[in-house]
Amino acid sequence: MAEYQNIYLILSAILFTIGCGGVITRKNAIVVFLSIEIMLGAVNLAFITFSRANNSPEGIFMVMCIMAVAAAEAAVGLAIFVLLYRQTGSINIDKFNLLKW
Amino acid sequence: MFDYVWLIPFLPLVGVLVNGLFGRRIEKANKSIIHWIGCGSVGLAFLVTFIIFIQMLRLEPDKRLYDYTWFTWMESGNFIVTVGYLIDPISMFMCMFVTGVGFLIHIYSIGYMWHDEGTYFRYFTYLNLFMFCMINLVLADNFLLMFLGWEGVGLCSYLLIAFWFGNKEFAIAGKKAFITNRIGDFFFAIGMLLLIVNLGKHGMWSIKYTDVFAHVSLLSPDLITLICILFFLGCTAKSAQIPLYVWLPDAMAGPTPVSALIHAATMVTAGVYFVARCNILYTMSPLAMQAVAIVGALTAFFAATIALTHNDIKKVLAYSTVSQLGYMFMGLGVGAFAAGLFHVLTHSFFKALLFMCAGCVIHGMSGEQDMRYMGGLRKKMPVTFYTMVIATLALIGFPGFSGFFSKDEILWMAFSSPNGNIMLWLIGVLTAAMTAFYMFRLIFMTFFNECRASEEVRKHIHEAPKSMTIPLIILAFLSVVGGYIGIPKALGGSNIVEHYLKPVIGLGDGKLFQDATGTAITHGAEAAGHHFSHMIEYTLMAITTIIVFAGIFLAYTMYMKKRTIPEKLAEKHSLFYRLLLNKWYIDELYEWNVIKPLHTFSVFMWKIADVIIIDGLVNKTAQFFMWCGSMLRHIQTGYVQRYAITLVAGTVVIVMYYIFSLYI
Amino acid sequence: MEQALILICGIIAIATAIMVILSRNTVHSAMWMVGNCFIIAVLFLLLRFQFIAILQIIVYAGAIMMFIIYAIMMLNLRLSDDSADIVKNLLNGRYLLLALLFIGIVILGVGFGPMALKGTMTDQAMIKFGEVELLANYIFSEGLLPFELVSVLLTAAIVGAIYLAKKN
Amino acid sequence: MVEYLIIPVIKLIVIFSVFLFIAAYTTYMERKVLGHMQMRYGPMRVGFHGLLQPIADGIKNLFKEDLIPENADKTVFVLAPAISITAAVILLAVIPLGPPITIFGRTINLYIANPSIGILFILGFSTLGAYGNILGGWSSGNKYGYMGGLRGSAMIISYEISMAFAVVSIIMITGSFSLVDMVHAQTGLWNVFKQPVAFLVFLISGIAELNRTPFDMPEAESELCCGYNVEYSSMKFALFFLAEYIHMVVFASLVTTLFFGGWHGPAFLPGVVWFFIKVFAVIFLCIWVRATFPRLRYDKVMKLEWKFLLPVALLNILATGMVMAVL
Repeated sequence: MAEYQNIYLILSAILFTIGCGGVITRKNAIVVFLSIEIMLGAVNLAFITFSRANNSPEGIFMVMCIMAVAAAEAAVGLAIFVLLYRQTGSINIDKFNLLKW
Repeated sequence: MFDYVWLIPFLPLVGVLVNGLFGRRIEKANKSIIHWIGCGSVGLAFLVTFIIFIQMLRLEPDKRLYDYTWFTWMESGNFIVTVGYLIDPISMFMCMFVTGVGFLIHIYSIGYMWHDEGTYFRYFTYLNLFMFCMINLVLADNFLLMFLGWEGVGLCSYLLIAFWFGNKEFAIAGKKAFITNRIGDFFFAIGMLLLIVNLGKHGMWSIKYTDVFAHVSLLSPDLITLICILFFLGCTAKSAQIPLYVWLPDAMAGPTPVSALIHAATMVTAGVYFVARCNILYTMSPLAMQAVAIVGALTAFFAATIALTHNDIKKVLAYSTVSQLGYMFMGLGVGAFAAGLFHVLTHSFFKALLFMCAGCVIHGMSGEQDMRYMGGLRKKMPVTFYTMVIATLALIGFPGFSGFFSKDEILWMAFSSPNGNIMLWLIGVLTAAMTAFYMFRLIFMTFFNECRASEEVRKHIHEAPKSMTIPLIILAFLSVVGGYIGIPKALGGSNIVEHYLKPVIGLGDGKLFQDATGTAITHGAEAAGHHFSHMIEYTLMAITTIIVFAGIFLAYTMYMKKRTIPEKLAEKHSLFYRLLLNKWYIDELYEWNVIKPLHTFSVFMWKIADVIIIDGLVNKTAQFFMWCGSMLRHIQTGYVQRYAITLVAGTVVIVMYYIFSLYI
Repeated sequence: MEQALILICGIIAIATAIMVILSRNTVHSAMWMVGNCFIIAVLFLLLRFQFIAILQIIVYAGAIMMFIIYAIMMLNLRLSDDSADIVKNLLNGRYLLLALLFIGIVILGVGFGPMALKGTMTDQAMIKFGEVELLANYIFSEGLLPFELVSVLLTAAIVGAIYLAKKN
Repeated sequence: MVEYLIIPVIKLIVIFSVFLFIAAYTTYMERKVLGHMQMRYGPMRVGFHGLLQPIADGIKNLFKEDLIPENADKTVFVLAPAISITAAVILLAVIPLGPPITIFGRTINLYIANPSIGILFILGFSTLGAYGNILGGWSSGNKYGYMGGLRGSAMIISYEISMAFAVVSIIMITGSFSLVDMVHAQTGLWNVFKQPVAFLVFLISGIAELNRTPFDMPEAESELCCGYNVEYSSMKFALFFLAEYIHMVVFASLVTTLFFGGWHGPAFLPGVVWFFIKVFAVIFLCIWVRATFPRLRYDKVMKLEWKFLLPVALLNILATGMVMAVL
């Protein structure tokens, strides 16, 4: 298993970067959210790979926690999006700048 | 053996907690539970004290010392302060009458405060808190715990004087008492710190009495004098001596039982107690002893003169208290520690009684305190009248009453001890004469002749309720009998008090504290008998008695026979009269010399130093950062993705750093 | 064989991920994302973690993505606001630079960095771990506190979501 | 090679065709049973008592014109039925049909796979069927379809929870996620007697998952004129239809496996036969329910789940745990 770990890790890095790019460039809040999910998936992949390569169970446990966090994030995040949409009629994140100076 | 001694302070504390935390509800439910808790806790404390006292008396005189450590209070390196209680003759002596008289006054308060709606629990909480602090002060086995009690009683004094804080004058009186006490406490704290530091230099990191007194020879005589003087300055505030006595007469603003408890019987004797407790320190410093004696004598005389002209019944008693405290300090100053403490005891009985009687009178007169509007109360308030006469006789030192023995002892010591001299005695005797005069003036104006009160007040005059009169009778009994434990040798007595206190007083035989090896002065009580014969003592006693009688007679003529004399005298010597009536203008003196400059200085500090310099500095700093913020806020664009980019860039930098540190 | 599988899956994963951020239609994005989740699950399977793989499908594909599609439909979103210049934005110089830097760094760190940590378990035990029993033992012994905390987090999230979505 | 490739492929083909056949004939069975329950005959014309009706329907659908609405999102529109049928068929992989049998000296297990996470596999993929509904409804660009998709997905997400919780109590008393282990664990006493509450919860939420009558929110002919598949025709419609019935058969198998002891039964019949008898009994139950109950109002459906089934399932887990701790 250890011989493939670098493929997994590099794949994880690439996926993470793609997710990152999505977060940075897309204006649609839901796509940004999806990009974050891609990043989380990449992180999960890295964790699992490390767990396998190092023969230690912490990575798996971490992945479970991340999934729980992702679920919580989805619930709250989507509620917020729905609310924002009701308020502004759009989910373009550049329009949510009430907290700027 | 005395391991349950912690109960004594603890019981009033329980009272404080229960009444203080739940009092409002309890009072709504059932008012009498409040005083059952309040009085019960103190009564139990008295009971415990009594048991310990009896147990201690059954020990050999040179074994009557027990130091009980409850728990460690604070620890800083080698310096450890414990909460511990010291049982020895002097602390038990004080504790006995503190709890005893305190208990009686608690009971008396039930009747006096019953009609106060909504503040009843507050009153008893404060009283119990006071008992807790006072017991701590008396029983503490180290300076710091004693100082806790010392500050605590100051606080309670403030709370109780300003008890009816709705009245602005009363609130001001409370503040005055508090601030004056603070000034004294400041000196006291400095003295204590000096003591700690200088003992610490010699590796003695303890401020327990036993340790301090055993190692007092490590300190240089000058330092001891300085510490003693500083301590004494603290005592002048607490025990109302010149120059810090000014708060005590104003303290009469509080409820009368408070005046009785705090400002006559217990708290004000704290200074006397402390000087007596530190007698080993004081005997090593003749200069400090001189100072104590002179200040005490001056205060005694000075306060008595003011009392001559005052018309407020409580003020008169207040000045009388100041005067009697002066006596005590005079006794201590000449080395008669036992006599001083003896006078504390007897004084606590009759002065508490006097105040309580005055309270009954005020109670009966519907709050009237001016003696000019009283008179003829003898028939209407018989119990009050008789007990008050007994107390007065005790106070002026009428032969056979308690005050006679204690006062006489002090006067004799002032004359005969090596530290005393004829001048001190003379002042004492003059004061005694004045005491007799103004006390009988009070009696005559209050109880004799026709009633000068208004019609409405006159109708309501009545004897006080049982809960008030019973303590009066008990105290009256004690005022008479209390003196017989200290009959001097010259009159065929054995002076039990002196024997009892001997193990802890001074450098005589059988002392409980390790003595200093230093060259202390000879103890007054020991030396007295050697130099003078009983003949002189009898003579002096006779002179005192005669002068006291003269004082009574003068009062009788002026206020019973020819009641026009006082007015004529006042007119004739109007300057002198006004001087006395205005308390020698001492308050005004302080006002002009201390308060005004201080106030001006404060205003200067406020307007210039604080507002312009310090505030200006702070505001300019704030403005600078506001300017920085207004520059930096442009970073806050409101675009989430800008923030995300920054975050990613930061992460890249950090990860880069670690990667390169991995390879390089 | 296995390497080929991994590579194929990896390429599909990357492709689906790119499609997620390139799609102009939000629903298409979400569907690509579902595909991505499946591929990640397959990768987990290739790593012999059955349980995590099915968890990935249940949680991501079954729950989270369902939520998201549901939300998209409720808001009736079709084309994104920025659909015209997605590619232009993505190919913006600074983003590309950042992305390249990122990948480079990770490859540097991962590809040649030493594997410092070594767990105590054998390969066989780890395969077992990919199933359920050992993992359950781990969760309910050493991982109990974080596990319970996660449950608290989820409860809080549900309450928060309900409160937010409630119409006043 | 034989072990790892040929036998699985044969099993795959056999099981797939058997279930497809059963699903097709379930439609016939439904029509017949409903008909008789409503005092009529049902299909009678094609073949003996209409036995060839499903085949005729299939042929008809195959030759109908394939309509794609102009408003539709075409990719998704085509994809949706595929998703639906895939999610349904994939579930067949883990259902154990009977005890191992011996053919030509080889022991053959009557299932395609027995992963250690079998029940989770079913729970996970059965939800995916909802994608078909929701995407199909949305992509057709029709408001009824849209409404049906939304309602259906919300309901399926909700009932998934209580269904999972009902399964959790079975997992607790079995101590395994594997369906085969679950069947083995019921050798003595069926789970339906050990876990009656879980059975009821599972049954109710399962029927809801199937979008069958008391809960047929996404279709609701009278309200939404067939809901999510209103714009579908010909083979795409047939795929949806088929997926639904495969789901139903799988659900029946699942109920059999989890609660009715799988292939266990008196020895005079082979295990596979027992299994299918039970499956048809459960299917009959579903049809019976459809014939009996009217459709619930949408908010009542949700109320039933969140305020009744979910708490009951949770309490059941609690009670199971307590009993297990005591025993």
